[in-house]
Amino acid sequence: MNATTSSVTRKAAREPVIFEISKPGREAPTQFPPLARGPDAGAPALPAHLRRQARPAMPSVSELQAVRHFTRLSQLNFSIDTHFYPLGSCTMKYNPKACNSLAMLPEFLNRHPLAPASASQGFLACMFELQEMLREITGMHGVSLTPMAGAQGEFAGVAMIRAYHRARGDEGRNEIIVPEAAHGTNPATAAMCGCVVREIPCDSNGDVDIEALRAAAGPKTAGIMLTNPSTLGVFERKIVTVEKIVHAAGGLLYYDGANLNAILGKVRPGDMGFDVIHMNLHKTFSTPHGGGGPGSGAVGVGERLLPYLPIPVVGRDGERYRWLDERDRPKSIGRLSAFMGNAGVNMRAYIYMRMLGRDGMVRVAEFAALNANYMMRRLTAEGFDAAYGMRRASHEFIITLKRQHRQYNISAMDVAKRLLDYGMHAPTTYFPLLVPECLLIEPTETEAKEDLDRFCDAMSEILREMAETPEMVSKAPHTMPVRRLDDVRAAKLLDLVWKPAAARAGE
Amino acid sequence: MNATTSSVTRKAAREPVIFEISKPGREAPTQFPPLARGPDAGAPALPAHLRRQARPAMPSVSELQAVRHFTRLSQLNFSIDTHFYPLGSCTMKYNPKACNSLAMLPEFLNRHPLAPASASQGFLACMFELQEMLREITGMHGVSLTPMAGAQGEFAGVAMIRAYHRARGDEGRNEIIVPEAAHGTNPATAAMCGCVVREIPCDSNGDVDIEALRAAAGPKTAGIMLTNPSTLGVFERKIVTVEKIVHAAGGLLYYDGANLNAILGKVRPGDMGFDVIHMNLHKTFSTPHGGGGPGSGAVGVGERLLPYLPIPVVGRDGERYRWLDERDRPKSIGRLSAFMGNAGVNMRAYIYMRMLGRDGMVRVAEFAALNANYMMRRLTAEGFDAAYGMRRASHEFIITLKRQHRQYNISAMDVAKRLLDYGMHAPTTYFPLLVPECLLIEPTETEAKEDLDRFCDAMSEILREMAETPEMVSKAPHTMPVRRLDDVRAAKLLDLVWKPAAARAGE
Amino acid sequence: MPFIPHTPQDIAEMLQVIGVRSVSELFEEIPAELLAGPLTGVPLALSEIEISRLMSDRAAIDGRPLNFIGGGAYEHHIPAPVWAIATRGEFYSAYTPYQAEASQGTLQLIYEYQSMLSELTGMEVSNASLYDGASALAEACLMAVRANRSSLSRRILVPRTVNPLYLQVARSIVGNQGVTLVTLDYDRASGRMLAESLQQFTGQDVTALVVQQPNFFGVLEEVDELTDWAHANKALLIGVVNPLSLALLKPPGLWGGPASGNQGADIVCGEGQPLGVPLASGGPYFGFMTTRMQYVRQMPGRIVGRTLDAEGRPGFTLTLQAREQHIRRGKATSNICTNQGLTVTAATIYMSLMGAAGLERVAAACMQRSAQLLKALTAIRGVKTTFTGPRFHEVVLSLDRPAAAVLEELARRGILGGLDLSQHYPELKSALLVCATETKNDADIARYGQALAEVLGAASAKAGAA
Amino acid sequence: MPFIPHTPQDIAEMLQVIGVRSVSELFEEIPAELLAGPLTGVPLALSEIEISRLMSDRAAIDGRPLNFIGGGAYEHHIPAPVWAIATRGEFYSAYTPYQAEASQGTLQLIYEYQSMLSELTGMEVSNASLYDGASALAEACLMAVRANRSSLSRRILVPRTVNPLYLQVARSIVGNQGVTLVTLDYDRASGRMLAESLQQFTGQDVTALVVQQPNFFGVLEEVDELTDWAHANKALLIGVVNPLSLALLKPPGLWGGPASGNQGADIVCGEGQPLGVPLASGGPYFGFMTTRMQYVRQMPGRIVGRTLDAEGRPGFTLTLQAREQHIRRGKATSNICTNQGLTVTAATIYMSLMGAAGLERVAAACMQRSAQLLKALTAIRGVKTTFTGPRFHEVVLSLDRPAAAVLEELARRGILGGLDLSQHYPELKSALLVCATETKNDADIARYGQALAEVLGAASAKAGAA
Ligand SMILES: Cc1ncc(COP(=O)(O)O)c(C=O)c1O
Ligand SMILES: Cc1ncc(COP(=O)(O)O)c(C=O)c1O
Repeated sequence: MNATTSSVTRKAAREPVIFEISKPGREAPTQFPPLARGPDAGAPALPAHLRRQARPAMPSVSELQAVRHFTRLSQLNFSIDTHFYPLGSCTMKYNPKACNSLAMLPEFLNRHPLAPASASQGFLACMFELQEMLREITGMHGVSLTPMAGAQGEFAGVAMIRAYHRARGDEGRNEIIVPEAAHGTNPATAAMCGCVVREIPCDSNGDVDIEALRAAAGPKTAGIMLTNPSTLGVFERKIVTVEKIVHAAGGLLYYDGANLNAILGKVRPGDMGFDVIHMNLHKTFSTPHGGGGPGSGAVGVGERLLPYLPIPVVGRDGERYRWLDERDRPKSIGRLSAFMGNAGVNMRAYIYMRMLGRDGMVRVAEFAALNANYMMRRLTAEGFDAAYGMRRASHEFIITLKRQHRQYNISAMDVAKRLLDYGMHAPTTYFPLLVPECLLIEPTETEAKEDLDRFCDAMSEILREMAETPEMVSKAPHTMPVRRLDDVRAAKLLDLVWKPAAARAGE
Repeated sequence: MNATTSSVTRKAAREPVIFEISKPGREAPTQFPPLARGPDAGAPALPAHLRRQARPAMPSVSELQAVRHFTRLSQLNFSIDTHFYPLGSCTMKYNPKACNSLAMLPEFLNRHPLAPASASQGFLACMFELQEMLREITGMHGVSLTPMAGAQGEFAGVAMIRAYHRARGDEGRNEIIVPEAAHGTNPATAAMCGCVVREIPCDSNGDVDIEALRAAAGPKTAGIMLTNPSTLGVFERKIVTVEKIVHAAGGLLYYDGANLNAILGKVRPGDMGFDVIHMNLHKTFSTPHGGGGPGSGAVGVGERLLPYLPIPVVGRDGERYRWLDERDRPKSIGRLSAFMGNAGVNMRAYIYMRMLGRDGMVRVAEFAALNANYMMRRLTAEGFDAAYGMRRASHEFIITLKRQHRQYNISAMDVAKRLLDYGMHAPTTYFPLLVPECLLIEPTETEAKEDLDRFCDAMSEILREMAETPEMVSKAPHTMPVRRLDDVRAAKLLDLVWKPAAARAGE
Repeated sequence: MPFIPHTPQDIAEMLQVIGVRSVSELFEEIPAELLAGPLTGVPLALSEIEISRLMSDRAAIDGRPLNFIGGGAYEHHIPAPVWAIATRGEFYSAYTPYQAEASQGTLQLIYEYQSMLSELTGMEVSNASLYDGASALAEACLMAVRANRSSLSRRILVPRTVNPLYLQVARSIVGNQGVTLVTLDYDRASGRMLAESLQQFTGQDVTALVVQQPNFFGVLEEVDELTDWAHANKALLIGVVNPLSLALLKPPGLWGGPASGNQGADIVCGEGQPLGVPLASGGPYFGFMTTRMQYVRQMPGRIVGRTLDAEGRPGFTLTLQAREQHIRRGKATSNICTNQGLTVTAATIYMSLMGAAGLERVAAACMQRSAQLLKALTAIRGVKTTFTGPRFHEVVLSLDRPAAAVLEELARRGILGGLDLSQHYPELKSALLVCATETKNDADIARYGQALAEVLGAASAKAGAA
Repeated sequence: MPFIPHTPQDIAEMLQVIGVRSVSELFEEIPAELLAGPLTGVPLALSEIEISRLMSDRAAIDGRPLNFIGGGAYEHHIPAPVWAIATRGEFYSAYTPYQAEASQGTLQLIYEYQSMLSELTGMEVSNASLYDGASALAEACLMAVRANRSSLSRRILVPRTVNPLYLQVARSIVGNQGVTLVTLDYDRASGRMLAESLQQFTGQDVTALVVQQPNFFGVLEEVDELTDWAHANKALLIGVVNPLSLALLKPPGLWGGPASGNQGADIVCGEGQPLGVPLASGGPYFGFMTTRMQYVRQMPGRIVGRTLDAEGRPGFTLTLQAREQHIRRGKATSNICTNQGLTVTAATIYMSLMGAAGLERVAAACMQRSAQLLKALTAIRGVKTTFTGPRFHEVVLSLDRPAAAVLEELARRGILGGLDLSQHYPELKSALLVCATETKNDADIARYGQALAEVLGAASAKAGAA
């Protein structure tokens, strides 16, 4: 393929911004509702000073143009349905199609959130059973499905911890202990709840530094936010000690459930002594990732926090289901969404869990662990350094490219980009922050051995490239719709909304 | 992009045959129905000599693997939803999404074809109204929706013509006159109906050669099969004369409706004197093309052929709809499908027609003609030769590359392949057969001027390439998932079903 | 304008390039006296919101009755991925893969389909689909006439146990070419075709014998004997099969007794609907056809082959096109052009998801459910099994009164109770063909049983009272 | 195994590579006493066929009532292409576009979304979404605290005409940071917020004033005056808007009287659901937020920017990430990470299909239908309009008896008749908030009218009889 062909191709492949396809007067009128005409039909006119004067410059395209544009855009994405996507901490596993099609049955799609319970028993039954299943797998006492993603679940959890201490008159507890490996949402959430974050280190084996914890825990401790297995990809072996220290100090234990996939049916956060957990249903229970969401951050609580659960939750009176709200739960931390959270996501999680069933749950953890440990071994055998190679991997593990970075000046980012050329999505890079040049690799249980092998082979090939053709790695990707993008420019010359070329020129 | 990268890319892009992903013991058990166990549950055992002994070597893949495989395969296709697709004679226009989603409402999807009419009034109402609308737009007296594609509609038409003559005791009429430009299905159909094909030429203006027609018409003439506008992309101006000659000779006129898009609401085949027409609902009324089908070849007939319509058709008794079958229509040529044809295709056509409405019909013809004539003018201005440039184009037109072929040794096939590199599907090539090195170009009414212009620009660029970088054209395509495929090898070394590599080696 | 992207300015510019003042000038070659008036018989346009409402209302009229009809179209569970993927624009809105390099998705899929169908039927090659099972049988008959060079009679034997609608369709289609379909009667006790009715043709010029397995009554034919008879009489054997049943039943490629070396059927065809295609009022389904390599050039329909590209990499393309109408015209193997690509796409995804194990489970579950239904219904007074032959997943029941009225009563209760066989077999006066697939559960079967008992009981009671 | 592709041989090979004998060894670091027993509270696995049946049955229980409830979630027609495309695997099963080069589809789409939302609201920049309208308001309040450097009070004024559920959510969220939300009463006659209740704060330190347009009663606020008041008092103006209404209503970017130069709102947020997202029991919807460029670094949530690649071609990437939790951790503008990407995808397709003209038509049709409904219902004895202010597409009606019982009666007739306002506004004892969107036709409205007349008449009759 020579230069002429590739310029032609590129032009053919590039999808214009929709405003560039747009032309005034073009429309998709089949989508317009009929409008009554005649003297009687109209609504009263809007007062002039409240009316819009100029039409907004929205796209004007035909239905085919819209369909073609967005279909073509979709093809520019990597996704589970098209690529292996071992993005650590994100549990990118197969999203069963049935979860979507059944959650989209017309009756469910058209149910108004404020429809009376009497007209909603089918829906409420699903939600009630979902609450019960989540209670069981977490070993908690109560569950609310209201939080709309992990971070909002965290917010609910920390808000409940604060409410608990306040209710006991223990107003001074405003510190949240967070291990330094924690996900960014943990400290951000603590701050959003008005707490002070106390970071503590991990020891060289990836466990919490118990001495540091002891030093941090005290009368100001509201609680600790812990991910277990931690974001280092290992199970916190000292969890019993941690639990004792924090509870003894009067704090509560918060479980960040992003990693629940690793322990489903194996060990329950409630049994480990946690007081509250949020789950990422969009991860563990495989609802759509949707290019960034939606999620569902259902929370489960132990007995102490039960009164504070965010509302609404679904209750059962005999054979009937109904919403429990502020009237039933006066101590609740309140509402977090206008209605009841991402109900459609919860529906998908419900369907998924019913298809997995009791035995399927534990298989999730087992095969997630099998895949992760297998890849960790294969990659170390290929010459990579596992950050915690002496440990069992949980459902994910960390490779550090510190050595390669020193030797070849190739960064984790370079390797991530080069993997794209091999037809695989990159693992999470540069998280957790404390491991230099790291790749956090989470294959999930739904990937076949052949795909894991293909990834390991690609990594091994890239290692060879680092020595032999380093530009191939440092300038990757070479085969995506665009070459490496200039993030610095993006942040400096902010271009956040489309403007016609003319307007741009004039800027 | 250098060699290493492109070998990597190619490997990443190639999608293995599903049997290569398959592994014994792998399955998607969520899709398996529950099976009763226990003494009572089983069906009586099958007699041993009627049982299968060895499991068929079907794929064994996980649900994710199947989803990923077929999703990736789909991305290798050009389609209306992704590309301009001016495939002449095929009317590749936008297939509205609503047609699909409404035809797939659960009640319609689950309706058994043999359900009694009393449980099918909703469905039958749609089919009855569809028959009525088709009657109206064709100017015919009756319509049957049973034929499953254009070619089967043709079969129905010729079979009715034969039945008509036979019923009149006119047994000797077994010749079907077909202009040489006709689509291959026309002579093939005539043969399938046991008729003899009499080909007649067209004159240099693309009209039927009237003298040749006069010579051919006679006491053996069963009828003539005509496409109007013809496959030459022009309206048969002498249609009134043709009609007179054929009818005077005792033959009937068959209208191949593949080109109905060109005349919708402008002129009706019934008004032109045709006795029978098949429509390609999958073309004119935009049901899915589906990678080769399904179609629907509904037939309409004038008064003379009414008794012979293929069954079943939908009738109305007062407020109730019911099937009319052999009991109501003893002279019918009979059934052509087990049930009532491609009902789901007919549903989509019905929905489409209702969304177009009365005024939308004629707009289809008008804008299809506008687009075709515009492109014809633009391409001739760019230096191409229109085969019938002195005529108005209908909804399609022909470019002949005879001159370029002589000058640069570049064939119509080469140009077709090169267009793919420009991100556009090729027009129909080498049809009609009588125009050398031809491209039959049908833009359809749903494409925007910008897309027509982009096509014309690409053609003009390719013309430049023929002179400057001829290999770019003769060796095209360069940017598809595969380079030009060896059709000769395909036909010689037949490889029609997958065999494991070992078995292949042993062959 | 619905689905038309032209702005007034576009139109003006385009007219100018063409050199006309108005769009209607483009139609000036149509004789003026032929120009049509407004299409008053077509209603005014509906918006999507209006047509959506209309179609939902129509759908609601038909509702979702509990279905026990089979008879050539079977209600099976269709995995959610099947149509989610088949309706992707790239499959749904592409056409016949004439430009191979831009159609590798469809072409590879068809190659995989051909491989699966060949494997399932035990034959060497498959085409890319025909319209439906009935027309596939007609094409198989015509193909047999071409393939069986030793036969001049154009006479094909068709047992009455073949789907009677298929027989009707085959007649409509092959009759025009002077092919005769001779029907053979069946055994009233077993429900199998009558071996004796075949004997009269022994030694005669017969072009082909058609055998349907399982037959229209759901009964299994003695396919080995029949195949051997055909071959002994230089007739081709055309097998009509339910592809799903082949997960459990002997593949036609192995029909024929071991003594004669399991020669197998010569042409196999049938209805592909059970493989992931919804009932949908009878279509689109797809007809399939497989055969021996030696007859591949006589086979109608498209065929995909694997080949190499200019760089020696494998790829897929339409092949053996010289059999087809667009090349061979009047001498083509068939007039078929557009086929059933989309339903083939669905079937290929379905078979991939199910695999051999899944197909086996579905087939077995169907047999179980039908057996369960049979048990439940024959427990009712006045309901008996009609035939003694071994069954797959359909059963003929004899009632103590005409089936039609019973079915109407059941329909009023939201149950489609089966097919009244008397329309096709006058000798089976009160016979009902019923089917329960894997989609039916215990409650469904109990519901049917109860309803039938009520209907028959009520009628009996009435009769008693009268 | 459901969704797990491992064969026994795979497992054996993998265990060997790892160097363990069984999968359970991989969990040996978990203290033995913590290991869980079987999850008896989770039912056994269902196959897809079983869960499909279960869900259809559940859906059938709820049915499809005729809905006239609005109150923050609106039933609109959703064009068929919207979800057909949004559920394509490449959108549905991708995650946050961290690897920009492999996520250009999602990234460009978000850039287009940001452009459309900015345009619709008349603001300069938009983020990529927040969870929902209510939480977006909470985030807007927190953002206002950060953005309004001149205010130290952390005091935000919120009229009672703001959606009361939004107010509850905002309280739950902002309370922990010591932000106070002060409510302001409304005018009982017009249904607008009471200008006087604002006067007491004139000259005081107010961080922001929230204005919802149209307000929860469907009434239009005097946004210009309110905006000018806020700016005159150094408060930021947070506009909460229904994005669909902006096809007809003055964009918040232009709020404020001409005298003060149409300064416009400072932060605009709201619920994106009306733009192509189904009701679906309340979610997933999406919250949107737009603001002035000067505040972009205070905005929560992701933002996509256009930039160039290594060859100088345009491309898209996440930008200004230094505001976000994964970089800034405890100092981030918000803790939000996963947002509502898929519903934003749907909304972007919806807006593209509708264009300005289509959105205008939908908005106008909603106004017409609501006016028609109002007319039909107020023709019934005992039904009156409550407020005099100009309306968009919701209306408050006063009944002559408590709304709750009337609604239950209507529900029994398959009609969801509106929202009982007394739960949020005790002073509005028998008030009903009703909404008719473009999805309602003449027959629907007549049906509601008839049912309400019956219900009220029957009750009156009963009362009369008693
Ligand atoms: C460890 C961890 N905690 C919390 C979160 C936050 O969850 P969400 O993105 O759903 O808000 C994530 C995921 O992004 C995570 O990986
Ligand atoms: C002119 C013409 N006639 C007939 C046909 C046959 O229609 P079908 O492919 O639906 O059988 C076609 C299309 O392929 C055609 O273009």
